[in-house]
Amino acid sequence: MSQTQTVQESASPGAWEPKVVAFLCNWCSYAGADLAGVSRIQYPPNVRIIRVPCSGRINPAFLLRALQNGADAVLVSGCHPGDCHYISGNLAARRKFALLKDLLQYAGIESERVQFTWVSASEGGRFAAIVEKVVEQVRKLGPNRKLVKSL
Amino acid sequence: MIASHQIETRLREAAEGLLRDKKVGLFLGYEKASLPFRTAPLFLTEAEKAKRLVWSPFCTANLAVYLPRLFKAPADAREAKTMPPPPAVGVVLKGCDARSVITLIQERQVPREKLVLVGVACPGMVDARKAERALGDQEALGAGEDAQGNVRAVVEDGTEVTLRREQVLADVCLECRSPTPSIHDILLGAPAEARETDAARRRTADLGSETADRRWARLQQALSKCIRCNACRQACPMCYCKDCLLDQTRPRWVGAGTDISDVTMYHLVRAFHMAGRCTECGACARACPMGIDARLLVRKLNLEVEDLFGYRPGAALDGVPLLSAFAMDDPQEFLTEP
Amino acid sequence: MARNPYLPYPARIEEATVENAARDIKTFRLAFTDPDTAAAFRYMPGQFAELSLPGMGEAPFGIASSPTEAGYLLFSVKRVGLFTAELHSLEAPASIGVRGPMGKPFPWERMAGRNLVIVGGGFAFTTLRAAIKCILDPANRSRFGSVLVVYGARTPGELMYKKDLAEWQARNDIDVHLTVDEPDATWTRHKGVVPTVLEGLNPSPENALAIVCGPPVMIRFTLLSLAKLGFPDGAIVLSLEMRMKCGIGKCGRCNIGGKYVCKDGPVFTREELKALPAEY
Amino acid sequence: MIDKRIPYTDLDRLLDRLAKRGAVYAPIKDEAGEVVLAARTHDQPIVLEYRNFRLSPKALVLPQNQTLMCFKNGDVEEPALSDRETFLFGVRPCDARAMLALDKVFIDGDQHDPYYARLRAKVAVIALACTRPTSSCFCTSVGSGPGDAAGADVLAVALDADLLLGAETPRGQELLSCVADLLTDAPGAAVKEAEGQIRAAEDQIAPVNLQNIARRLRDAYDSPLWETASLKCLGCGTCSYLCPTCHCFDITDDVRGGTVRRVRTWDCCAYPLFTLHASGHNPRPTAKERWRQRIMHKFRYAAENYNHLLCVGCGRCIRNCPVSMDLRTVLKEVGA
Repeated sequence: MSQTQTVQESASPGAWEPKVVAFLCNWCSYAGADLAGVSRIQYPPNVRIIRVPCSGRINPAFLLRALQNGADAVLVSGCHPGDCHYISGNLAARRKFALLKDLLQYAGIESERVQFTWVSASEGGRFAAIVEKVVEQVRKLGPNRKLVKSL
Repeated sequence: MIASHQIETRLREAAEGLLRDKKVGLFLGYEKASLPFRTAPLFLTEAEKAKRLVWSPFCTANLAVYLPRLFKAPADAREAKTMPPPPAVGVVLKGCDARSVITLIQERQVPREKLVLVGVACPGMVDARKAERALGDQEALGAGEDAQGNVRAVVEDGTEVTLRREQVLADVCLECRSPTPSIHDILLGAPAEARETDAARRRTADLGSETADRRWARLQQALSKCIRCNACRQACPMCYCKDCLLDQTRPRWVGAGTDISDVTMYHLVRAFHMAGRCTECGACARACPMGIDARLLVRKLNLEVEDLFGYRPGAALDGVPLLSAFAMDDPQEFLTEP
Repeated sequence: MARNPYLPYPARIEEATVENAARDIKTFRLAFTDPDTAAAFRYMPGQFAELSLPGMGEAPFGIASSPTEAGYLLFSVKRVGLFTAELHSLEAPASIGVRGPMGKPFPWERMAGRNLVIVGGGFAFTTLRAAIKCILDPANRSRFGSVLVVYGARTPGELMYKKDLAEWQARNDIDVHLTVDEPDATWTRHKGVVPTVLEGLNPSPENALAIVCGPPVMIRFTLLSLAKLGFPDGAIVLSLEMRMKCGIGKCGRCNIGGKYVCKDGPVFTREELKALPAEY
Repeated sequence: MIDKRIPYTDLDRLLDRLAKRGAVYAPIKDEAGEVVLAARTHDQPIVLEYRNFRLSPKALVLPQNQTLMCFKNGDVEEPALSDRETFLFGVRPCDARAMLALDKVFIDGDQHDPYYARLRAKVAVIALACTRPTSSCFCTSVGSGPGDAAGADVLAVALDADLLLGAETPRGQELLSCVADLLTDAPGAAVKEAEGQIRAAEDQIAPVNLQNIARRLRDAYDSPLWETASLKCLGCGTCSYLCPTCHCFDITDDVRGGTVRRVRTWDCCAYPLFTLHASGHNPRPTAKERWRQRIMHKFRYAAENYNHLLCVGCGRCIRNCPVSMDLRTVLKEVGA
């Protein structure tokens, strides 16, 4: 109904579970996540996946918007350097992400809440391990209260 | 230091010549404003009116902000046919303004061959608010400069007050590393010695070992005054996007009002779009009617840009815009590993 | 206390029909959920309302139904922007808000007893449909003189309200002329732009009033034609469109000079418009 | 009419008395040392030496974000508003007059605006006459002045020893009567001194010729002046947002989960999007039309529609314009 889906609030504060919005590139990381599923590799169900054509497609506003709408963390994953389906989308993205992470950290958003990584289509295990790590870190940090817009 | 009035005379001669000889159809400079410590941008088209041009320590505006709109591409085929070709434009540039022009040329927003750049070796400009604050309770009725470059103001009761130069120079000038335009067709004034400013630049962006929560609280405090008037964006020569993400409604990325969350989004998005592009002219901070340090986030980003990638926006015409390029060995220590 | 004018009346979409071949114009039939509202919502053709979709905002549309069609409101909406795209995705019985009626209607007192020349183009025919429906109502028809309608579109598929058009063409108390720029094989009516057809029909300006709604280009040339035919500026009625928010003359964006299209318009005579700056 | 006096030592008691009835806004220093009109707290002393506030008090009657309604699960809820009175102490006469101008738009017209009306009805203004106008002030040219009581319920003048007060409306009379025990009759000499002070302030203000301004603007609609004057306009909203009478607004929906908040926010005629149609057509496509609209709206359309200018001469737009645009220049040139 609206242009942005909101990550639903947990039923009660006691039952808080981290919500991680993951932006995965179509060609490597999404396939990697898929592989994790197909291979029945267990990983925390706290991640909501959004498939994007390429990590180079990601506008930092996507990540900020996710945080504003109640995500506790965002994870971006693309192809490993050299493997980009569009040759260099992930390399262009890497510069952006390096600066974005610094900027948000400087602003006061914990660096664990904005994470970047590379996962290839064959790395189901790596994807699961990364998600596990991110969720664990965010669980330690607690719910995100920064930038969240409440009506 | 060459006195401002000498530069002013030469500036007028230069503008008059350029307009008279039809080398330019429009000359952008500064004229006297109605309030002290300020000048107003002047769009000059007649050589005879070149005397309106002024040069003083109050020529703060970055005139590069007007260039993208003067060379705006036609909106459609019909406009392309009917729109007269833009005239060549002469423009007065300080060091910071020149960096902006370089970036605009790199980003193909303005054609170098249509510009006649009149650079002025900039001794630093006065922050009008600092000057007003320094006068305390008194309001200035007029202001000028003495031989040492200090600011002299006549206040309401008729007395003359001298404000020491360092006391009223803009922060951005105290941090400036290239006050003399690195790109110019005509250069006025004697190149000033570049200050040792790295410490100043780093100090202003340093939050030490503050916790994330403290940093966030500090940012929220600073931004809580924001009224979302868009002055910081509109004054920025790099903010030329035809459709700004901050204005988009489909989807609407940033809510319309002054909810602190939306205000913070606004400033984060704006700052990030300046990454590798901000030429540190300070126009955003100067424009803010609420006195917010609008450079707060961008200043830090610029340090990162330089530390991580060794890139200085607007330093050289042959540079490739930072985020339009990449290297296989770009730093990636920030990545999450399992 | 007066009702809060910013609060929309709750309504439901009863039916959504595609109007044109390009499928980007739909007519929505709305009914108020509260019968009291239905009784209180009194309007005349020419007026408009703000439709409201929570989360999407509001947008103004001319009311395409006539008050003689009791029990529902019609709005014909072209899909162009954010709001209209969302509206087009809705089907019965989706709920929707209606704020209005707003603005001034066509000048019904002045229209009484006169011959009417109704000129429309493209999808701006909405409030003209409302006007014609109202005029043709058995209770009203005798109050007006002859009724001449010229309605044009780019192609036959772009003409709206085909059922109504067919019905009107079958009557003898209204003279309906349809024209298209690009006819197809089956087209038997006029070919060409509206102003040319209008001039060919040569309606007399004597005791007549012209009502014109359409795209800017059509308006421009139709006004020239009407002037040629001898219609004085005071006898030409136009309806304008503007970006609006409040609809009640406060938010400051729909003004033309000192007049607000939302409350002083959207219906103006050409004479009134000539006194205003051409900022529309 | 100014006829009462209160020693400064009793001013806090007067404000305390008002605080029992409602919220008191008064001039205090913020953390940066700037005098602002803010909710009064006991630990911050009232300041009476200031020119004017950076922000006009319009946000108190026309908030920058005003929730119009919320949609939740198919229901519509209107926001609850408190009925507590709001006392604005120390507002300058120009800003008090601005409230009258806003009343013309939001209350007096054919459609009154319930959100504005509700907030406005609670507001009582205790204006403080200006003694030290700034060089950007031109209130005397728009029918106001340093001692203008229009829009004020009570007008106050600060003398060296005392504050003089006078009720200007029935509401002001009621206010003063509820603090009558703190007031004494102002001696004639003090009233004379106050009048002299106001006259002296008036003399400091440079006039702008606004004779027949509505007609002059009508005649100058197609003047090349608009193009040249607007060339340097950056298209920001500083002038509008700081203006005490600018009131144009936007209405947008904020969405979060199943909740929608329809909110009215300040908007500005200098923005290209202000009048942009969904079709892409824009009736005011360039800075020229938009800058002209701003001036016309304030000095011509408002005069025609409300018989009241939408400018009080506070000079905020002049002082704060990033490119030093000065509307006085245009007003002087137009039709001259």
